[in-house]
Amino acid sequence: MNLTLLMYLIPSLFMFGCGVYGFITRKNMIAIMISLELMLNSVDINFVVFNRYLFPGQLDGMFFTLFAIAIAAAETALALAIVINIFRATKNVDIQQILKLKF
Amino acid sequence: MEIFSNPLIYFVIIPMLTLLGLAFCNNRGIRAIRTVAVVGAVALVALAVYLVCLFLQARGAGDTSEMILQSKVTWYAPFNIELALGVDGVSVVMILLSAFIVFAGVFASWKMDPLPRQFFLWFFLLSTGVFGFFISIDLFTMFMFYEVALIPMYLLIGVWGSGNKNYSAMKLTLMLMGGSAFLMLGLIGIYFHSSADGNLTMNILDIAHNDAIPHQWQMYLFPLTFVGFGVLGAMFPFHTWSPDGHASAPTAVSMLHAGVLMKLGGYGCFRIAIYLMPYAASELAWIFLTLTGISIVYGAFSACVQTDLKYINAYSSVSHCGMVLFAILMFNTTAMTGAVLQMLSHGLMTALFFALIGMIYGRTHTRDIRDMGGMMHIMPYLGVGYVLAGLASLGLPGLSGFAAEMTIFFGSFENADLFRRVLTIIGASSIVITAVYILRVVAKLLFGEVQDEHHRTLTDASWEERLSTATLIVSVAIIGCFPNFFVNIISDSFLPVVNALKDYFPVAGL
Amino acid sequence: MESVGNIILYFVIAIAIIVFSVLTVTTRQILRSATYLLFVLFATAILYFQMDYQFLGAVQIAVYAGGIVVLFVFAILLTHKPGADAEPLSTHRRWLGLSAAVLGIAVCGYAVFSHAAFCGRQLATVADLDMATIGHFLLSTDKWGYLLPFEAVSILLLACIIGGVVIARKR
Amino acid sequence: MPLSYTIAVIAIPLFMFLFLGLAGVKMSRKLTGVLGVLGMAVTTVIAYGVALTYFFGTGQGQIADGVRQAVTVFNPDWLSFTDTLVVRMGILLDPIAAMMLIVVCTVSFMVHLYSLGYMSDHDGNPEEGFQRYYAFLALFTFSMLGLVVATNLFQIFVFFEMVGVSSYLLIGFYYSSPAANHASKKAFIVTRLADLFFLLGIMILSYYTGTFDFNQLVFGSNGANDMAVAQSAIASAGGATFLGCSVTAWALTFIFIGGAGKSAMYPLHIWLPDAMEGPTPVSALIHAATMVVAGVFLVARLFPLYVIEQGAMEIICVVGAFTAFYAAAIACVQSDIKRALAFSTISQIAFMMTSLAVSSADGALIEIHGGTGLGYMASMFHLFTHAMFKALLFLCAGAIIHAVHSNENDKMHGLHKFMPITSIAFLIGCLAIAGIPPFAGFWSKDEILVAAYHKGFFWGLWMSMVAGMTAFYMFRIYFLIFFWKKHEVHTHHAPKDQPWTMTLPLIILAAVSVVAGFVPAHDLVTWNGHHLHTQLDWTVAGSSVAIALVGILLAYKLYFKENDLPERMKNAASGLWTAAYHRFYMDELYQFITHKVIFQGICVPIAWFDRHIIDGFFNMLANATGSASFAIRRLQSGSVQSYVYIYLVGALALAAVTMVCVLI
Repeated sequence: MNLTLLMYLIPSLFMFGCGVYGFITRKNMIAIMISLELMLNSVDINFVVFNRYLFPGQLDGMFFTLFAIAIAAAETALALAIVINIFRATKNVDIQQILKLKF
Repeated sequence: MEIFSNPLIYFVIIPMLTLLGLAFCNNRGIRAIRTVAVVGAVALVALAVYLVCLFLQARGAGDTSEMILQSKVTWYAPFNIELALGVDGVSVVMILLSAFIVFAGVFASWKMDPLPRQFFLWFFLLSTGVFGFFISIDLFTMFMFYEVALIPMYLLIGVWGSGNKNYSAMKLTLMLMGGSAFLMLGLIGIYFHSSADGNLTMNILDIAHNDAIPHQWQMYLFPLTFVGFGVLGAMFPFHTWSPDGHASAPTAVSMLHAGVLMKLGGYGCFRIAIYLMPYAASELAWIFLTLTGISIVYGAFSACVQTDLKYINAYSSVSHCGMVLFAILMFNTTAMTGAVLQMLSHGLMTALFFALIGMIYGRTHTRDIRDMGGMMHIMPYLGVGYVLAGLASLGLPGLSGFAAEMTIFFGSFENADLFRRVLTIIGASSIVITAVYILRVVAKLLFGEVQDEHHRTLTDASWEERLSTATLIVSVAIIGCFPNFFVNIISDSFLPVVNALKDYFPVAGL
Repeated sequence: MESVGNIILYFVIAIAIIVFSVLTVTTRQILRSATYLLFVLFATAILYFQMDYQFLGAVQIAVYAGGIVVLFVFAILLTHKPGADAEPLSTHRRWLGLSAAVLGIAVCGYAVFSHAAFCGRQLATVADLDMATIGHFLLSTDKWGYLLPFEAVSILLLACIIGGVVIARKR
Repeated sequence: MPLSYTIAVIAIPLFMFLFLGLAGVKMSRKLTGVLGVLGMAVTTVIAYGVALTYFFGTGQGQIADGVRQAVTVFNPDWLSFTDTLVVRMGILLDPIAAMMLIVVCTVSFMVHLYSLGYMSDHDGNPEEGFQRYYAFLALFTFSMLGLVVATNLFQIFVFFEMVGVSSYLLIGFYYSSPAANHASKKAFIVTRLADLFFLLGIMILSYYTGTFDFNQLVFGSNGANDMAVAQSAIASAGGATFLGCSVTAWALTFIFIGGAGKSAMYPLHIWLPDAMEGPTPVSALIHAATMVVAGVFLVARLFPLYVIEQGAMEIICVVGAFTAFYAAAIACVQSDIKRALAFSTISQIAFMMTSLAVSSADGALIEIHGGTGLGYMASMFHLFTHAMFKALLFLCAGAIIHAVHSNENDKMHGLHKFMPITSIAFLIGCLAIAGIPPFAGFWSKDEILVAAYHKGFFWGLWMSMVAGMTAFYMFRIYFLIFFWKKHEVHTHHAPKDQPWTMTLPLIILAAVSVVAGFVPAHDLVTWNGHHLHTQLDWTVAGSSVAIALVGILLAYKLYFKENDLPERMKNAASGLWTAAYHRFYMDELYQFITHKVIFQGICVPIAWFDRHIIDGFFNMLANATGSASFAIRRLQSGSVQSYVYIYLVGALALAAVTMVCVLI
């Protein structure tokens, strides 16, 4: 039995599915962001896996993942700052109850 | 740059300098604002008069070129967009008209409140657009200036207006923008057919000389352009922005709008729609003649039952501007000359009307003629002005309306076909209806007993109001007494158009 | 032919990833959710190690597991009373999420399996990827050089720092 | 005096208008009045000089064989329609223009003078608006003079409008009064309607003949009306027809309608009685002597054309004859002195019109007819005499009204004792209009009747009957005002003869009315400038005098002393009397047409249509856009999760589609 490309894609696929499910179902903004992280992570895995298996001599996928992690970190930091700010203003992190900007 | 030696460009530069000057004023220094505005307006009048002299001199010296003072600067070479300048007799008198109305408008908004600086800023931006439109002969530049003239309207009405101003401003802007949309389609279409050999151009004269727009395309493009301009010219059934817009607009804006902006429509119809697409013009003239014929009578009848002074004048504008487009579609020099005279006349007298209405409204705070009466006792100067404006409107010889209308009717009657003649007779019948509604207003508003005792304490016109109205009255009288001076300037400008039409349309006497 | 240890390791990690992912999005206690996320991230790092990308794995642990999850925990503690449960999900929403997830897995899974030849590739051995190479690539402007994205990301990070300060600042 | 001085005749009133209009408010009222009168006096002197030079001077206006020619003094371009069709504003003198100069200036001067007294209260203080009044009078005088010296049809039209406006302003002089207000509006609009037809007529005529100019339409090379020229002008229409009639006939009929509006011919007469709301001197000037004869003047100007287009001429004849009778019938029952005089004016103008129309009987060219334009001469002569005696009558009426402060004759009665001068002047006027020799009216009216008998016995008889009615109603008025019963003094002022400014014009005009009949009109104002041989037709003259005397006697019987005969007659024919008193309900008919049909039936629906259908359509567009936006706004829920879901489903669907495509 060999560890083929396919075998790495499967966990990543499930991770992504879970991320989608979480993103759509959760009400808590932080939970939504956690789901987001899951999706990002699964994508990272795919990049790395494709890079490693299909183009072993090159490092594009790896660097892409590297940058993606950096950006994800930045984005999370900022998003959490916003969430905390919203919480400060509304004492609430439930995304369905923050309707001030609707319409 | 070479273009700065062309006096025409200063018609755009002066209002822009005025804008700049106003930018350095602030709202507490009303005196400075007034000074800047007056200096700008006076400079424009002086320049316009100088332009008339230049034109007469050029024509007197035997310069028979279609446009004088031509020069151009390329803006965007890939599409051949140029800042191309040039004027003929029609543009010259329109510029003169605009300058006088801007002048009168500045004095009519002397006590503008609130935000005088911003008001004059938009006011002069609008003037920039108007002058730019009249001096340019490039489709793109014209369209650009056209839009520059339209957009400030929204703010001027929306901020400084009265009554249901938000609705009116929105309606006016949307309807005129709708017209612009048609217009832009038309202009783009013209551009892409502007030349047979692929050297596409935006220059009106070149397009006209190339005469390359295929006939079946003309049939689409002509209605687009004509309706596009016709909306601004208050052509039935696209006139409904006019009553509401005028009713809500502040005095000077009504003046400028009815006095000049609506003329852009007529001017554009003639300069772009008919000149560039003579085939479609003569094929489709009957549709638009019918519409404008309806405009004339319909506007007049509608005016008969209105009770708001501004509505009456707005509908009367529909009638008079209908006459402009009507005459343009008659396709002969006489009628077209009449159309331009009518534009001049209507511009001045409607500006006068709106100025007077604004002044009366500023005192009585009502525009409903049922609430007023006997104003002649209380404010004789404004009363006399109103009567004069009314008489000009109903076509009293010696004032401008008469010469214009007569030229139109006689020109229209030159056409030998029954359809045009019947329309002419219908159009001519409007002189009676006009008399009815004008006299009705004069009788209700100025004569009779004073309706409201509070009105007895009101004052007559102040000096700047007198100056503003006197300018217009004198202009109206000058056109009325010496129409031939203007006819001589105007009439030659129509030869190219009439010649272009000659292949398709049997013109009597040619 | 892989070593058995490798294969066992793979299965453990794959199962861990799947199980903890599911737990992350299904648990009703938000702090637990963050913890499960941490496990998933660790597992992912191990995957990277397994593929000989040690640097990447290290970054994954340092930034993700070490940085982001800590941020999450802070945020959660700032906004939640400890031990408070989230409200139960509405059935409607759950079905919505489930359908999207299943649909996504189905479509992508089909895509993956339909390219079996492609996916049957085996791991090729490559030269060790040392730090010097990575550093060289990151700061080079040659082919395969990543200086521009590197700088772009650094500016982005700067912007994020400023943004974070501005947003979080008390007015 | 050189004929070019006519320019001064036109220019002085114009200057006076501008001067008094602009600077008048700054001056004292008295001063403006005096200046106005002085200006008019100078104008009158010059006008007399010019006219007399034209008629009797040598070398100017006459060519060798004694034909009076039309002299164009001055004719600059005013407005060019095309290269050939150019409107000019100029001065043309021919017999009728010269005569009209005299008429207009005389009456205008009298009225200017008279108004000094009339427009003041009993202490001689001028009333409010005095300056305005004199400015308007000057404007009117200018316009009327401009009209009579017009060199072309369009100039006449221009000044038609101008006199219309002057008339509007002067009728509405007391603008606070609703009645004056209404009357001025009515006068303007009715005449404007007629002017529309005039305009159409000019358009048609100028299109086919290619000119407005009288020199090319009617005047021959010898400068007098020439049938050959008229013939060629008509011929230039090339026989074009419309609805079976030649276009020139249409044009001339339309032009006549224009004239009929100004001259108050039935059915366009309705404005004139109402116009009596204006100050009485204004009525004397505008609505009796000058402006209202503009229509007659217009037809006389184009006389050769009308002679050729007999159809148009027949219409004039019928309209004129009917109006003469109709107005006379109404005048018999009016109780308001000025209205009665107004209807008398209508009737007399109709006489002039008819006279012009019968002038070319037999349907042939004018030379073929034995009379050779007798009617034309008679009409112009009557215009002249009528202007004098009707102005006199109106000014007398003004004096009476000024004295008793009422227009109704039941407030007057028995004034002979109080106002002897006025009474005698009025009597002279009545005798003149009734056609009793040797007063002015006899001579002119007699010639009209002769011309009518030439056309046919019926026409002669008809006009004779109207002449008899004229005598009756004028003396009815006279007796009712000055006799009937003793005057009851209501106010603390007993009525008396008015100050000299008012009395002097009465005396002058009365004197003129006595002698004007002896003016050798047949020598001066003939249609072709030649001397016209006329002699008194004793049968016609005798019978008309007899009829007039019968009318006077009847009036004497009925109205000299208070009795109940008029009342009984009124009751006997009450239906007829009421109808006549209400002017046969023409005003009500117009009221119905304008208010119910045009205003309620056209204007109001159009305004509604505009607001609700057209504007409604555009508002509907806007509202539809708005509603559509609101409807699709739900998609913009603001919920990130929904967006993600939709996005994901969309992306997956796209992916699925792509894959399916690849597989296929």
